[in-house]
Amino acid sequence: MLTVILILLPLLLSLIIIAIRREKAIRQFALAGSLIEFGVAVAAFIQYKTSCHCNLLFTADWLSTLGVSLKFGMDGISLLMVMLTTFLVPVIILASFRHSYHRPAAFYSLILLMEMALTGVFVSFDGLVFYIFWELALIPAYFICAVWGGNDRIRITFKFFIYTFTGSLFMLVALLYLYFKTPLPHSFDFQWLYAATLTPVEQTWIFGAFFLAFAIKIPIFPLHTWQPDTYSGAPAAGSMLLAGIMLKMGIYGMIRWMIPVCHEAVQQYASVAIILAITGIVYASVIAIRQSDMKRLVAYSSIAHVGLIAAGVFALTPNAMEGAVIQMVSHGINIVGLFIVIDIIEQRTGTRTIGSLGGIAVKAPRLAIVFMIILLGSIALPLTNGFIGEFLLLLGLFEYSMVFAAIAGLTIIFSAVYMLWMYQRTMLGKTNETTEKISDLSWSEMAVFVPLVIMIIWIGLFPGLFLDVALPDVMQVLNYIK
Amino acid sequence: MTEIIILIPLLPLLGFLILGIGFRTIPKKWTTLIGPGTILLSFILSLITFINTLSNHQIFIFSNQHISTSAHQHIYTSSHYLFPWIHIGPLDIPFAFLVDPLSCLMLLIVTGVGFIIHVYSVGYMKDDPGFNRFFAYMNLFVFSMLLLVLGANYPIMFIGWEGVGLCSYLLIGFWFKNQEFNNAAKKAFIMNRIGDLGFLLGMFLIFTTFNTLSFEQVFAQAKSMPMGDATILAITLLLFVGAVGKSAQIPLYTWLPDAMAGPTPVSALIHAATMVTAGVYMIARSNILYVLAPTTMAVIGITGLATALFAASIAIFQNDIKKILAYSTISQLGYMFVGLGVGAFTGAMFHLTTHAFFKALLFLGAGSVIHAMGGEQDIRNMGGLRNKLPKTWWTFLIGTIAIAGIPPLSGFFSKDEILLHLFGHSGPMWVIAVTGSLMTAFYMFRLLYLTFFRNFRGTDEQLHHLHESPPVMTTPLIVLAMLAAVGGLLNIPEIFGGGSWLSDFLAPVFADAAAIAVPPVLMSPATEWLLMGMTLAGVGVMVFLAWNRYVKQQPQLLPDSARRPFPVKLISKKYYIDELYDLIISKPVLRMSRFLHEVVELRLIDRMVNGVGNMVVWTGNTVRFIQTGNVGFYMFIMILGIILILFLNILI
Amino acid sequence: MTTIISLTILGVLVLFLGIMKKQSWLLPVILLGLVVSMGLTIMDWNTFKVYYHEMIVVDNVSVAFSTVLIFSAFLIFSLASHYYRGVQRPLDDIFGVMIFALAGAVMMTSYGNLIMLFLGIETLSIALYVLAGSHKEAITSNEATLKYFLLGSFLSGFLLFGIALIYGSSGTFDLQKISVYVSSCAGDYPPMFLAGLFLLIIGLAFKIAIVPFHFWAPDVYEGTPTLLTAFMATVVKTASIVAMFRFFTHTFQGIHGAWETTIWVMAAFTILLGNLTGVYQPNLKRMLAYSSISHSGYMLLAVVAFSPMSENALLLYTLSYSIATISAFGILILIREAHGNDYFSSLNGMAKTNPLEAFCLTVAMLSLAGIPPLAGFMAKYYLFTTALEKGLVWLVIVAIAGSAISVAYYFKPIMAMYLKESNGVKLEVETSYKVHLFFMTMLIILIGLLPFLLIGLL
Amino acid sequence: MITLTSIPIHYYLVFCSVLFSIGVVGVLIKRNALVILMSIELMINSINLLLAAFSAYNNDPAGQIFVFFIMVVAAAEVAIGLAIVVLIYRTTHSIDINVLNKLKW
Repeated sequence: MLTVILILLPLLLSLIIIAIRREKAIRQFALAGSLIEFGVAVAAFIQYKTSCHCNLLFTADWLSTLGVSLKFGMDGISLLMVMLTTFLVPVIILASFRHSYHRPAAFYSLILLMEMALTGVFVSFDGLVFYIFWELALIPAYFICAVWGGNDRIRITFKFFIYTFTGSLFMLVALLYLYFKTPLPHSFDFQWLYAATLTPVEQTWIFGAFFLAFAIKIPIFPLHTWQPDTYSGAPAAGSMLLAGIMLKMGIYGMIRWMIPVCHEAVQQYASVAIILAITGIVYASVIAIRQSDMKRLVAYSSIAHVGLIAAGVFALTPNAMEGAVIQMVSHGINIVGLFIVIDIIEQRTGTRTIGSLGGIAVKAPRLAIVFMIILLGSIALPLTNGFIGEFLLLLGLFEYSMVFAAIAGLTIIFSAVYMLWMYQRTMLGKTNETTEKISDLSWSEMAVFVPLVIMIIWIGLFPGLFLDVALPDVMQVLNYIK
Repeated sequence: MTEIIILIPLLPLLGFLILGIGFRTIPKKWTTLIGPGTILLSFILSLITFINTLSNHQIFIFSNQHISTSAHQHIYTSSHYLFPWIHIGPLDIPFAFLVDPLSCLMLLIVTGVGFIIHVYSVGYMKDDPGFNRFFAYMNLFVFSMLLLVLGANYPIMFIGWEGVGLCSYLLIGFWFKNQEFNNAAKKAFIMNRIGDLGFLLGMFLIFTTFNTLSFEQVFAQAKSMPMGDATILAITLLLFVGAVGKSAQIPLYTWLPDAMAGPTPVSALIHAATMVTAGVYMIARSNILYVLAPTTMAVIGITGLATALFAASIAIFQNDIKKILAYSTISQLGYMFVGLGVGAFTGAMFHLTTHAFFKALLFLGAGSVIHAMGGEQDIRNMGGLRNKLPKTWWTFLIGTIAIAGIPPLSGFFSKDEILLHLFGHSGPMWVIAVTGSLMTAFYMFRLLYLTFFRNFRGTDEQLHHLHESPPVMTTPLIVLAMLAAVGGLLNIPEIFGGGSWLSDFLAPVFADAAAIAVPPVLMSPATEWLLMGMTLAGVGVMVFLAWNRYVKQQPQLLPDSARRPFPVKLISKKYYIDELYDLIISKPVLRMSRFLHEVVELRLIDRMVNGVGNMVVWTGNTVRFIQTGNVGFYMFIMILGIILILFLNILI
Repeated sequence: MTTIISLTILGVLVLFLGIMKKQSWLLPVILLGLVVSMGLTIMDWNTFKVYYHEMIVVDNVSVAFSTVLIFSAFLIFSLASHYYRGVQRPLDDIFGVMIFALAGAVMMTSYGNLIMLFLGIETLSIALYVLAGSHKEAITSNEATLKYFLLGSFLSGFLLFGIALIYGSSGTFDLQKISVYVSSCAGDYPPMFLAGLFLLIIGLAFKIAIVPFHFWAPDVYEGTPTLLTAFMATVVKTASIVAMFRFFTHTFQGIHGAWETTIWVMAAFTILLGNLTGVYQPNLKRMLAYSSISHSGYMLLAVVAFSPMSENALLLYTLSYSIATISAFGILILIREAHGNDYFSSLNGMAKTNPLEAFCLTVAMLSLAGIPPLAGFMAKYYLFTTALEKGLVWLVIVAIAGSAISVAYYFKPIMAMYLKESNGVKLEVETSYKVHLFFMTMLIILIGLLPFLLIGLL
Repeated sequence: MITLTSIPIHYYLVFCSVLFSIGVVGVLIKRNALVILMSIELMINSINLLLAAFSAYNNDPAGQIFVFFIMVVAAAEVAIGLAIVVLIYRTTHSIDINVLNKLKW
């Protein structure tokens, strides 16, 4: 039942919130609501048992004639994703308080609607329901970015929408095709989909379609060109939702079914996918070095980071897969943190052009410290969350191929190069007229960062909790490979 | 015992947390207490650990003549398991500490020298607005270094490994308003990261080979591997890349001179005594692996030798007091690697120890000079400080003698041990090494003479300002000077009638390696004496030459812009290596970045993506003109359609 | 049969009301009448009946689609009071003709004999010729009716010729008997019969607006008074596709292979052309016209797939398509009224001035684009499933490519409404109209969430 | 006695097809709305004839009955058609079908 509450609660909240008029009340309501949602997720976490594969299962008939049922549940991977989602949404909402968006009711309502769709994606145990939530998430994302976005937002978000929508249509075709290959009676239930019998050729095609859909979402080189524009054009909350949670849908999808369903094709084409992902790592890292817009730099860094995750997924080793799962969580936390920092800087100085900033650390040491910690997380310093993920990913990739791991490992160097460059140019040095008046973090802003920082260090120091939760299910997925 | 071990790194961490969180509110007085205080406590606990190990060690020595049997390992090695860190099936990385003679030695150096430098810093950083921040970073550094030293497996060592890199970054860029310093900090971090990637890959290869990352298990399994195994070769080479980055060896050394941008205590602690020696420690720790890979050993030896000579040659023509010391550090690290390369693990560790003493001393002395000179670092503007800064002068002299390798101070013994091993290994290499050590003597005495002899060459203002440093700074100097003087006693070789205490102490750590490796060439005492004598004579000549050139005659000090003969210019410009790296790495990467972004990204990929969209729009725009609005045309097309359908379906 | 009779009576009643000059009674009576006739239709559910020597066959398919037709008409008539607000001239003729057209449409869903099919089509068409030109003063309306009439009567000539040829070879107009004839041919059909078959298909394809017989649609849609365009785009299309489907179900199951390829190609071209051409349209009405062409293509998928499932798929599809289209036309009426044109720029900033209307149009567009979880997605999804079950992978891929393209134009009004600066014009909408729009929007969402209420029906 | 059926059915078929085609061609090449209307009538009448012939050959009255239906419908259609032509003439003062092409693209 908890899973259903997890889906319905944000929906309900988003509907109620439209009726509220006062901006302050809207914010408080949204925050309180999302915190309750997080509470529910925590309750689910507590109830969760790793040994059992029937966690929090909820089943109801929906389109029984079409083999579609409302089947919700959680395994370790989805549990972590739900935790991530419900954890980040309050943070994002809180971080949005500093802005006074026009039409706040619609804004917060859309965020909650998106939370519902994202949660839905992660808890669906039925292929078609998964797809529906997958697409549903796109609509609020589009509107958040398009309505509250920056310059040139119409063109950018439209491209984003068309690109990702087209990608997911590929998934729909593959899904439908797959449906008819499931054992009788046909069903979209994951277990049935896993059991579908496919010829090698069919596997290849379905793999291709899934890969396209997921790769666009993630995004993997060379399907990434919507991403930097979208991240930099979107409002802060939009970038956070997209980069923090939404792109995880792609990786989650890969783990959740692309691998079990077309395991032979996955094995066959894994090296191709890894090469693409790794190319993306190097490519995006190199590009990031010269970006002058902070958000755009982070956007490219994100391409590199998720490229590593994708490469890890295709390495098909337990270590890499565990790394991918934990890195999804870490990346979500880190990039949201980075975007909040950038947002604060942009709001206070009116710019996020690296060249015109500098010396912020003099005026805002707390901001500088927080920024540094998040940055360390994202460049994978040991004892931060990023390290656990990257260590496992690279180790797993190494088990697959030493050369790939060595090239992918360049991210360790590159991320230091561009991140420190950004830090140096914005936070360090002397102040100038843009940054002279910048004020330090207020306590309420600290409240946004404290949970993020705690998570960065917690995962870095005690990843066991998260790793153990996901492990049985990761092994389950990998069992299909053998 | 475990509690004590845990407390050793935990105390500095605690210090860091307190100072880090309250960096704006905690008064300086408290900081003075917390910063060095936690390190002192750690040092005391380290001493206890050391004594404990030592007593176990005695049992070990008495109870066992055959040091290669592993049955007694538990006596001198104690593992301390804290909590599981990463555990996925076979991949089990606990947070665990390993205490054995090697880590004991390092513990003492890190906490001991660390404490002394902390005390010194109280005076040195007294007026700095970032006082609390400084001590927070320093404590964090000690914490990281202790993790590095104590880690019972490679990943924990790696935590410390990267942690010290971070602290180095933070401390080099401590005065972050200066972008030059920040650049230096960034450079240090990135170069370290290049090495770290090697370390990381080495770890991965260890894991895929041995299925474990814990030192004990890896080494236990490695023992049975064949000599010259290719995997081991790869592992050791990769780990060595890490060491090269951290210990500033060719080709990744250029960050260390730049790192002198940090406050002088930082240079002393991080960039001389502890962090940069981490590479040496790591290789010594993995000795068994290295012994099995003779090729790597050769590579290490050659790299070390090249670095030693190369850096020493650069140091001769430098004029910045700290830069000279920095190149000297690189050069001395080179010697340590030479030692490792020829299997003189104890020698390397011995030199590491003595180097920690005298180089920390030299840096702190330099700091004292800089302090007195009001921030001036160019030795061309110094001179005659002997009388103004007597304590500094005396301690600096001791340091210089120690590093130059003049008996009976510590440097002589440690360097000599390495040189002897080297001679046993290869004559020509010995000659090169000795050449380097002669250069060392020359540039160190040049530094000494220029700084403390003849007349003061600085401004009048500086002259008025000159004063001896407060006791809080000079006391550490004196303590270190004493250590530098007597440090050699740790491992007096037999021909001097010494007991080679350090060798014995460390012997269990290197026991397995010693069992496998080619036994060292036994030299007659006569040869040893001869070699020593030759070296010493050379050093003496160098000291005299420097005296002749910089004290006896009026020293000719050319400004940077002066014209010089090409070889001199080449060396004084540090062989243009920075420029070369800039040319072959930084610039191409930046150009590549621009190319990828502007050409590949925007013109190629994005244009292709947009092209698909534009194609659709274009097609739509073209196709819609079929809709002419003309009924006759519509009819015509429909008839065509009908005919086509009928034709295709019925007639064919 | 009761449906046709009741609708005819209703039409006559409307004309009488006109004679009695009770203009204000018209709409209430019509709406009530439609409800009654819908009720009568539904009462025939699960009672298989034939009338007049199988001229009319009332089975569940006909009942279901008749209900869809009447329901669509009901929704359209609900928009009428606003649309004809302030019009002085009597409206009984227009409404009456519309109802007769509806009767013709119902006939097309329940014919058992080609004569009835012809009569249904002609009843519908002749009524529509009148309706298309009902805005006599507007030159665009004149042009629309001329084009529609010329092309329509021209193509019905072919339809007739087809019927004649079928009659010539099989000797009967009765669907059942033709079916017997088909099976007696055992796969070897005389060319005359095949020619007749294809001419019949072409005649119907014209009504549905399938490439290459779609040319009339954009022009006529644009010129016809908006309310009646909605009628054309929904009722006429539904009736015609059902007629085609019925024709195939009852008669030509045996010769599936003979026409499959042709329709396959036509469907593919319709989807692609409709969507591609839609991309560049500057105004909403014409865009909807092209959208309706592309939807014809999707509906044709059900015919190509031709399985027991496709009836259900078609039902869901026509219903969701009709509601979304009528909803969009409902907004279109408002926009044309306020701005005098329907360029996308007229929609600018509507989200601020008229949030509810903007929301309704958005939902309609998203549903038409087939974005979950709205009705349009469910319908498309079901349709694709049906097609895939038959192994029509490539056609489905074409259809999905079309969907991707269609987003490009369905998002134009959305972008205009939400992202562009307002032009300051606020649409004046009475509450009842708003309620009606909202009702349709809710229906779209509800069908999306509860499609299982519909898909098991047939 | 020469009955309807004494002429082979092919003759009717070919004749009607030709007639139909003449109608189609007339529709295609003429621009005058009235002439087009007449051409369409020609098409329909050819079909009527064909139906009548088939009816006779099949001995089935349905065909001939259908002819009556068609005639009624055609009459209605022509009535509407003429009205439309009048309407067009009123606005454009022409009955050329290609004059009206405001709606396009």
